[in-house]
Amino acid sequence: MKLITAIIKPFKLEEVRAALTDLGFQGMTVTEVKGYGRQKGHTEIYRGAEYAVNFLPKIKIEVVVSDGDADKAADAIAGAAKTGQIGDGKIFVSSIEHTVRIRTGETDDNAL
Amino acid sequence: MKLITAIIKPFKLEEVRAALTDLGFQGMTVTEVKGYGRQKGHTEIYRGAEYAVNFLPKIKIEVVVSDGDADKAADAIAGAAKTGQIGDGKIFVSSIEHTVRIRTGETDDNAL
Amino acid sequence: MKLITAIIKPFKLEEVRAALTDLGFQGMTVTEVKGYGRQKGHTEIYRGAEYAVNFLPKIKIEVVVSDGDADKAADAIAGAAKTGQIGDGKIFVSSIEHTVRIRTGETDDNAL
Amino acid sequence: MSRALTRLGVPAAGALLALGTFALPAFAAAPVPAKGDTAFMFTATVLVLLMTIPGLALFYGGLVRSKNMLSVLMQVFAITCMMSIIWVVYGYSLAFTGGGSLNDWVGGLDKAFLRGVTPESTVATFSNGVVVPEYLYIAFQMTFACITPALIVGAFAERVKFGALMLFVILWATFIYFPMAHMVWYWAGPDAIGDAAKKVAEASGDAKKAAEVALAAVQADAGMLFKWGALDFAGGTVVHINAGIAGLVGALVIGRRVGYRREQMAPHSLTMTMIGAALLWVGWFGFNAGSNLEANGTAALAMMNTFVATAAAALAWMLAEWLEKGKPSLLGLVSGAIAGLVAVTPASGFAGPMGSIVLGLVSGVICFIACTGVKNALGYDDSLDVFGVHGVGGIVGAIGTAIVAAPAFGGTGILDYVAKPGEAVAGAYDIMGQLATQSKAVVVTLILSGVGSFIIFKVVDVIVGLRPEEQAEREGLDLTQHGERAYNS
Amino acid sequence: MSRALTRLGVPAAGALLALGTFALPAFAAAPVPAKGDTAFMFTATVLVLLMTIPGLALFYGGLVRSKNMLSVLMQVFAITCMMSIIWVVYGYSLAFTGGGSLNDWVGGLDKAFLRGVTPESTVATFSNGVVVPEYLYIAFQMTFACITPALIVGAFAERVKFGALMLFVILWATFIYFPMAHMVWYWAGPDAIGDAAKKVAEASGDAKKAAEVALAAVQADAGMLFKWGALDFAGGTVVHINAGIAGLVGALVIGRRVGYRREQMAPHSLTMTMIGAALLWVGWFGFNAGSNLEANGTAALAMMNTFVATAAAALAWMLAEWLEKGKPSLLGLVSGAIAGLVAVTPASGFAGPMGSIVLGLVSGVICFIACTGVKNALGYDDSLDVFGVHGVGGIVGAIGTAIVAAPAFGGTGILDYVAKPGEAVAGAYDIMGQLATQSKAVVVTLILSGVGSFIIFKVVDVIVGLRPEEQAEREGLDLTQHGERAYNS
Amino acid sequence: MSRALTRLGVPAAGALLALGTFALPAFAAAPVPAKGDTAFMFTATVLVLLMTIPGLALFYGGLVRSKNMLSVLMQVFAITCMMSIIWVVYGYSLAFTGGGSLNDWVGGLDKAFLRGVTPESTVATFSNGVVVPEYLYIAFQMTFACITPALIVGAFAERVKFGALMLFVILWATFIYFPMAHMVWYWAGPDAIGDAAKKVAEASGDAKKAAEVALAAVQADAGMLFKWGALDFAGGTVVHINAGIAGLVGALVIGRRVGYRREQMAPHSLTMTMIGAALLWVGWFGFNAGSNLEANGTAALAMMNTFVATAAAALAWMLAEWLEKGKPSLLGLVSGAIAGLVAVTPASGFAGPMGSIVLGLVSGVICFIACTGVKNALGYDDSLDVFGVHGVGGIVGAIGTAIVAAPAFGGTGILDYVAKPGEAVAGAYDIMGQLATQSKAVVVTLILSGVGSFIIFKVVDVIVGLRPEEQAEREGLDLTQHGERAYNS
Ligand SMILES: Nc1ncnc2c1ncn2[C@@H]1O[C@H](COP(=O)(O)OP(=O)(O)O)[C@@H](O)[C@H]1O
Ligand SMILES: Nc1ncnc2c1ncn2[C@@H]1O[C@H](COP(=O)(O)OP(=O)(O)O)[C@@H](O)[C@H]1O
Ligand SMILES: Nc1ncnc2c1ncn2[C@@H]1O[C@H](COP(=O)(O)OP(=O)(O)O)[C@@H](O)[C@H]1O
Repeated sequence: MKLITAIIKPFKLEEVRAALTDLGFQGMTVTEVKGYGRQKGHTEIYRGAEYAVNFLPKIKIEVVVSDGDADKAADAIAGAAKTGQIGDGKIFVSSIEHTVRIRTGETDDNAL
Repeated sequence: MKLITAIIKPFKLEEVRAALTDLGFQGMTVTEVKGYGRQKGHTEIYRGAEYAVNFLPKIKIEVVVSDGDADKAADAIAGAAKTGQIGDGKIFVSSIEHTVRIRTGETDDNAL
Repeated sequence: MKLITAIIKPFKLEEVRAALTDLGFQGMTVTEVKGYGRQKGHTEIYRGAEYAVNFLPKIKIEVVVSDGDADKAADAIAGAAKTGQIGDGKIFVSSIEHTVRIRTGETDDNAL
Repeated sequence: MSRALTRLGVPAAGALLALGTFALPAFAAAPVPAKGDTAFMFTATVLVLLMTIPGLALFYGGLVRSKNMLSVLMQVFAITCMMSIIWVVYGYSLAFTGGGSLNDWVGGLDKAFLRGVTPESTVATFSNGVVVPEYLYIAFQMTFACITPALIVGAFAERVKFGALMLFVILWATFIYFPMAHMVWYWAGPDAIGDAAKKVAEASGDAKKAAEVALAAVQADAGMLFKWGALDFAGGTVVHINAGIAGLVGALVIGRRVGYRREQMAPHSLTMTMIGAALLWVGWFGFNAGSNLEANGTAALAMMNTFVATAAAALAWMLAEWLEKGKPSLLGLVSGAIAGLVAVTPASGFAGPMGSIVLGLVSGVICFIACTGVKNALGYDDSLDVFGVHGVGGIVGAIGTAIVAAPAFGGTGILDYVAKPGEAVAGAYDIMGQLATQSKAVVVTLILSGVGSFIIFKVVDVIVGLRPEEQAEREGLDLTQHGERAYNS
Repeated sequence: MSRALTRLGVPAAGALLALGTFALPAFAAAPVPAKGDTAFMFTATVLVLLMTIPGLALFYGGLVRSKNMLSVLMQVFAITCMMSIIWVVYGYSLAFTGGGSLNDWVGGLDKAFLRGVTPESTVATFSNGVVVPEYLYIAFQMTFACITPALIVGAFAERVKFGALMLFVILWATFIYFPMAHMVWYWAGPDAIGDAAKKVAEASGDAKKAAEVALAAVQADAGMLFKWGALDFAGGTVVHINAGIAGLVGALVIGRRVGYRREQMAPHSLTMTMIGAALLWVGWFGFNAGSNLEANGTAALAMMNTFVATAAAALAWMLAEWLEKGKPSLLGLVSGAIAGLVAVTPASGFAGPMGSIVLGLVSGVICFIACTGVKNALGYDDSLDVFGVHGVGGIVGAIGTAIVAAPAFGGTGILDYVAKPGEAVAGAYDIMGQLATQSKAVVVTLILSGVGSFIIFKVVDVIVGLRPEEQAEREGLDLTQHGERAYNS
Repeated sequence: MSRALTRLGVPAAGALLALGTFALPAFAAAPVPAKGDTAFMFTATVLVLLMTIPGLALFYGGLVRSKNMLSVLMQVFAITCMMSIIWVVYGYSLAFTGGGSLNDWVGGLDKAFLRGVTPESTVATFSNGVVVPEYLYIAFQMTFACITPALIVGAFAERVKFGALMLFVILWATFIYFPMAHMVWYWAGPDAIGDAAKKVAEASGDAKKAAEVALAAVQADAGMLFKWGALDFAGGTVVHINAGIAGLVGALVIGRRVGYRREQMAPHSLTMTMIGAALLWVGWFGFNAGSNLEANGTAALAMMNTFVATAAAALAWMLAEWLEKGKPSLLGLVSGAIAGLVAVTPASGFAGPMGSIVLGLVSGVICFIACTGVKNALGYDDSLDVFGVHGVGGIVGAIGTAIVAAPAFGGTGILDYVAKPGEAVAGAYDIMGQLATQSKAVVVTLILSGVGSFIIFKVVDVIVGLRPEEQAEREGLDLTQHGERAYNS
């Protein structure tokens, strides 16, 4: 199985979820993260104290899919998350060796 | 080494931690996440505006263990996190190639 | 490519970010997490109800680098995050098979 | 005999008016203020400020997304500051002095910069021979001038430029609010009328003729809606309908929020909204009872009405939602409370408690329908339901006042300051006539404020642009307009 | 000579009572209200509402987990709304009119729907010849009727169905609160007694006999606990012990929260709890000083006592915790403050400041023990320590009042309205006797409210079920009962 | 003729002083309090407590990082508790009784434990023949004693041990605050002066001589700064400059926060800061208008000034920031509001509204510069800008008062209680002289409080240590000092 990790802009979450669901991916896990990259942050000033805020709010989506579905899933995410503007984010694919569905004990592809 | 990533119901965290600690696993990292899966969300209504909330609060536990301990750890988590109800979550196992303990510089199994 | 995951003390984030940026790593993703390990927690008391708080606030940094840069990055993080006190955290290295930059569609090393 | 009081003054019954040419100053010299009244009006003034900051700011702020929290707090707070300066510079004078040939519509500049006001100056109340310190009256009315434009911002929250809003508020206050306040609230006061009426009673022959002319002049020295006999105890037209329609127009001119109905826009902190609603309720006692200007039984009645109408409306909205959506929500409950407060505002010194409960129940249900059904059907984006609550609730209250004020329905009726000069006695009450008058006042307010606000919004849009870039709106107004975030760790 | 005032009226000393058959109306016609008193009672009423919303709502809300925040806010807010409607419909009448043959226990329905009350109606205070507008008195007492049931909800927070709670509150108010208020607070007033006593003094022979009978009847026209001579300046029994025991019973009937003592149930926002505690303190001046009904030196004394007893109790709890647990906590400090406020409530107009400080210190330490040691030992789950603070603090205060009210300990003693008809003078004070009376009042309250509440909880449980499903409780009442979440982003 | 009132009393003009040896008690027996004044002072007292808790606590708390939130709330709340106990034990006596040979500097212990105070006791106001209940005056002044040390904690927030702070506050109150209050506010009162002056007027020959000596003695029975004729209507020197300089000294003695200028220390909740600022404004009406002690036109003037100066300063800071940093921020706006409140405090009863607006504008800009430019240039870590706002704003206000109080600039001037015995009439006003007096008062306050605070900080540091371990500071004071966290889920 493959773990697709995508860092996207927060307001794109709903579209990405819909795209994945449309393809039949029924599970995913989402984390609020902060990202640093080419997209530059901003400065905040609080009564004279200036803070450069380098990290921007992003959403991390993790979805584990069977090996064969990896490209399809990655493409769907890329398509839905793209605005063409800097800071759209990244997709990383890595391997998962073993999966368990806690409720039933099913494993691997059956557990997705 | 193996990274065991488990998505569980939030109120099961304490039991899972205890189960792992009992087996001698002394370290883990926990993240508040939101999950989407077979367990369905709910609808919230704010003055006439209805929102379907698809993501449910979950806890992600990450624990890196030596290769030999992976099954033991996964089983312990699965056992402690199970309620038998939909939405109990998943366990994913993947490989870690290298580990460092920042404080001492120890590496790999010694660093766990 | 390699994914370097580091769990560090929150107040070290800025130094770690600077260290990585100095080496030319232009992207990273940061998550607020809670850690359990050798560093012990504390007890909180609310009107007679005592709670042992086992998890401590930590920061998780994820940075994906090309294979050749992995050691350099890990060393930089380790150097910047070290206080020598218990609870400094861990660095885990794993493999990433594929990377996409959503904005441009560039892949792998070009996408970092 | 049921005590009665006209807030908007001279009963519609024209029979009470006579003709004459003698004019008295608006605030005739009068006995010294009672310390009890001074203490009371001090409290009332403080309470109305509390309604606005932090009350209204939190009520609204809790309902937006956290990225826009500060923008809302800042808009309300800055408007309060700006309006209070404008008020003492020329607003009070435009609202509460005679306006010469324009007197029907607006006052003059005699008291610009509070010229001539001293700690000894006093103003009339609604009882003969009772006055309060003018500084206190100015401060009390100032809080009304602060909260009214602040109410508007909820309608287009999360999508307006701060500078543009400030400019809008200055223009709106000058061209809409001060004139409206003058039209509804300016009059010569009970002693001026009483003195003139006394002269009529004492004179005979030609002197009587002259005295009658003088009395008529005194009575004519009032704003237009006041002269119509529109009842508005504490500001249903001037404050709520006025702000509600301005908000709706603003929401339409500015357009919907980016992502409206596609993205989640759930309130970021209903806790704050609840605090705000509670403080609005608490402070509204100052607003309504304070509008009596005197610490007496009518003030107590206004307090009682403000209490039970609010409670009834809150429960009505909650129950309507429970039936309709299956669950009673806190946001519904507190929205209902505000709807009730709005509706009872014009009626608070005229209704009896049972009439107020009915008014509350009705306004709770109608505003619920306006904010859920109607708004969704029409599809406009009044972010925080300024029109649905203040506009609609204000209209329900203004019309309903004609009914609940009727002595036949437990109300106090209206006062006649002429029949027994120097004393206010119950005047004749005509429900149908009053209904017509109230409706007319509502329509005038809707048109004046609606059209006026539209023009002002357009003007501001041309000059500085009302709306931020889409990208900035996405990022949130806190960062892009103010360079801050509401919450850090 | 130390000034004194009986809140619960006729001194226990029977010697002050004579016999007679002549009855006066409960609120005899009296001079017009002083504007200063009206202004004062207006402020006091507003303050007590502020105590409840947002005060109490936040104090409680901050202590629950965020998934139950709205449920608590909603319970407190909705109870406030519901009680105020019930109050004007029949509650005020049941509490504050004569009850005929049931007069010892409860009033009648003469003033249901506030029949006959007008802006001119007045009610007696505790001084001869001093009255306040009846609407204001009704509103002031209404706020007490609102907060008392709201206090109860803390005991079983996070695990009760909203509808069931509302039903409980209606029944509890009707069968427990209104009767208790009548028993403790209903009396004929100083002028009625003064007038009757004057007749006794002026008459002679048979006429004197008749006048004495009449005086006794006037004195007998009071609630049961009032007649016993129980001292309760602002509601220690009626409000705090009453709510405290009802809460404990509720917590026991409903059972412990899912996960109690196994899962973390730390307060989700002590910031909110602190705001709530501060507003409770601020508002409590209205509660205690306002209970004097008159803006005079005794009101000032009540304010002073409310200030220092609270401060002392807060410090006492903080220091006790510091010693016992090693750290002084904010939650301890503010819990102590509430304990002090509760304890000083019955004593606030009777004690001297030094007595109040002692009372505060004692209540702070005892409530600390009750909420930490005792509760843990017994293992019941009174979620927010309603019994530990309001029940226990109320008992400490009620008993302690007997001591600190004593002139010997710097208290004001009690008033005698008969000795010098038309004037209130210091009565004889018997500490041991008063201790017995106070204890009796406490026991009666505990039994009446304890048993009554138990029956009502059981009835409600049978009809609609008190507790939500375990799954719903886990998910949180906000979502499952109200379809909302307190915080979004 | 413009009405005038000296808060700090006897005009500097020595001509008004005569010589004599006859001394009257500080608070001469006087007519009974007006209920309106009692109601007013009750409200004012409640408002000042509201300023402190939750107002100041939230204003400060919102500005720290969330890990230190509770520590700030707790410091403010605990100081309030502790000061109120100390106040009744000996503080009030030290401040407001005659001090014998030390009378220039500090009072005595005659009223320790409030000995001799009863509900009937009264104190003088600033009008002849007008008194308020002494308990109320004590309570009102108590709130000032509570808030002043609480203001200080902002300067070294996030880095002080709780126990050390408490110890500091006890010492500081005793050796700095009570004496300062005595020096600035203690005097014999208008009736004492009026009576003595009347005797001078009535007597002749040798008797006149004696009477003049007596009058001089009465006038001499006052604190040192009062006798200089320093104007301070509501506490600019005693409260704000005093706390501001103490804070600065504390920030310097304790040193900068760990990570200062390297780590992010952004406010954790500007929402809380805004609530706090709003409550400070709302409550400040009690502070300033209440300092008039009487519900009259001057109180209304003080309210008006407090309103517009604040608004002007808020706008001034906002605009200055907008120009300088490119964006108007909420924190800037509310900081300006506080700066305006501070600056208008000494002037509030003397200035006219237009003078107050100017004072507000000036203080807004100067405090903006102090908090952003100057602080950054000097590099000290006054965490929440106690000196920049209260110290600097207080100085601007104190000096500015000399100008805006001048009748020539629309001010009320000062009162002369001697010219027309038994009545307060306008005294001669000398701007340059007053400027000198005000400056002298500022310098004395800065030196006394600066040096005194330094010594006390050092003493406390030696005894218990002011600062927690670096590790504990990093973890946050909430956990390490209080064993709690402000927010859980
Ligand atoms: N090497 C990396 N490792 C981990 N996360 C990265 C890396 N590079 C970028 N990211 C994540 O992707 C986000 C977007 O990257 P950025 O360089 O700003 O824009 P773009 O995706 O358009 O190139 C960053 O905010 C960060 O969260
Ligand atoms: N394919 C997946 N990839 C990543 N996370 C998943 C995936 N499927 C499920 N999850 C996570 O597991 C949680 C539980 O899954 P769900 O389908 O609701 O129930 P169950 O675990 O009982 O099958 C989800 O909320 C989500 O966080
Ligand atoms: N085996 C593990 N798997 C995942 N995270 C771990 C593991 N061990 C430690 N960690 C993370 O590293 C943090 C620091 O570990 P700890 O044992 O407290 O100190 P040290 O790093 O000094 O050995 C922990 O709080 C936890 O977040």
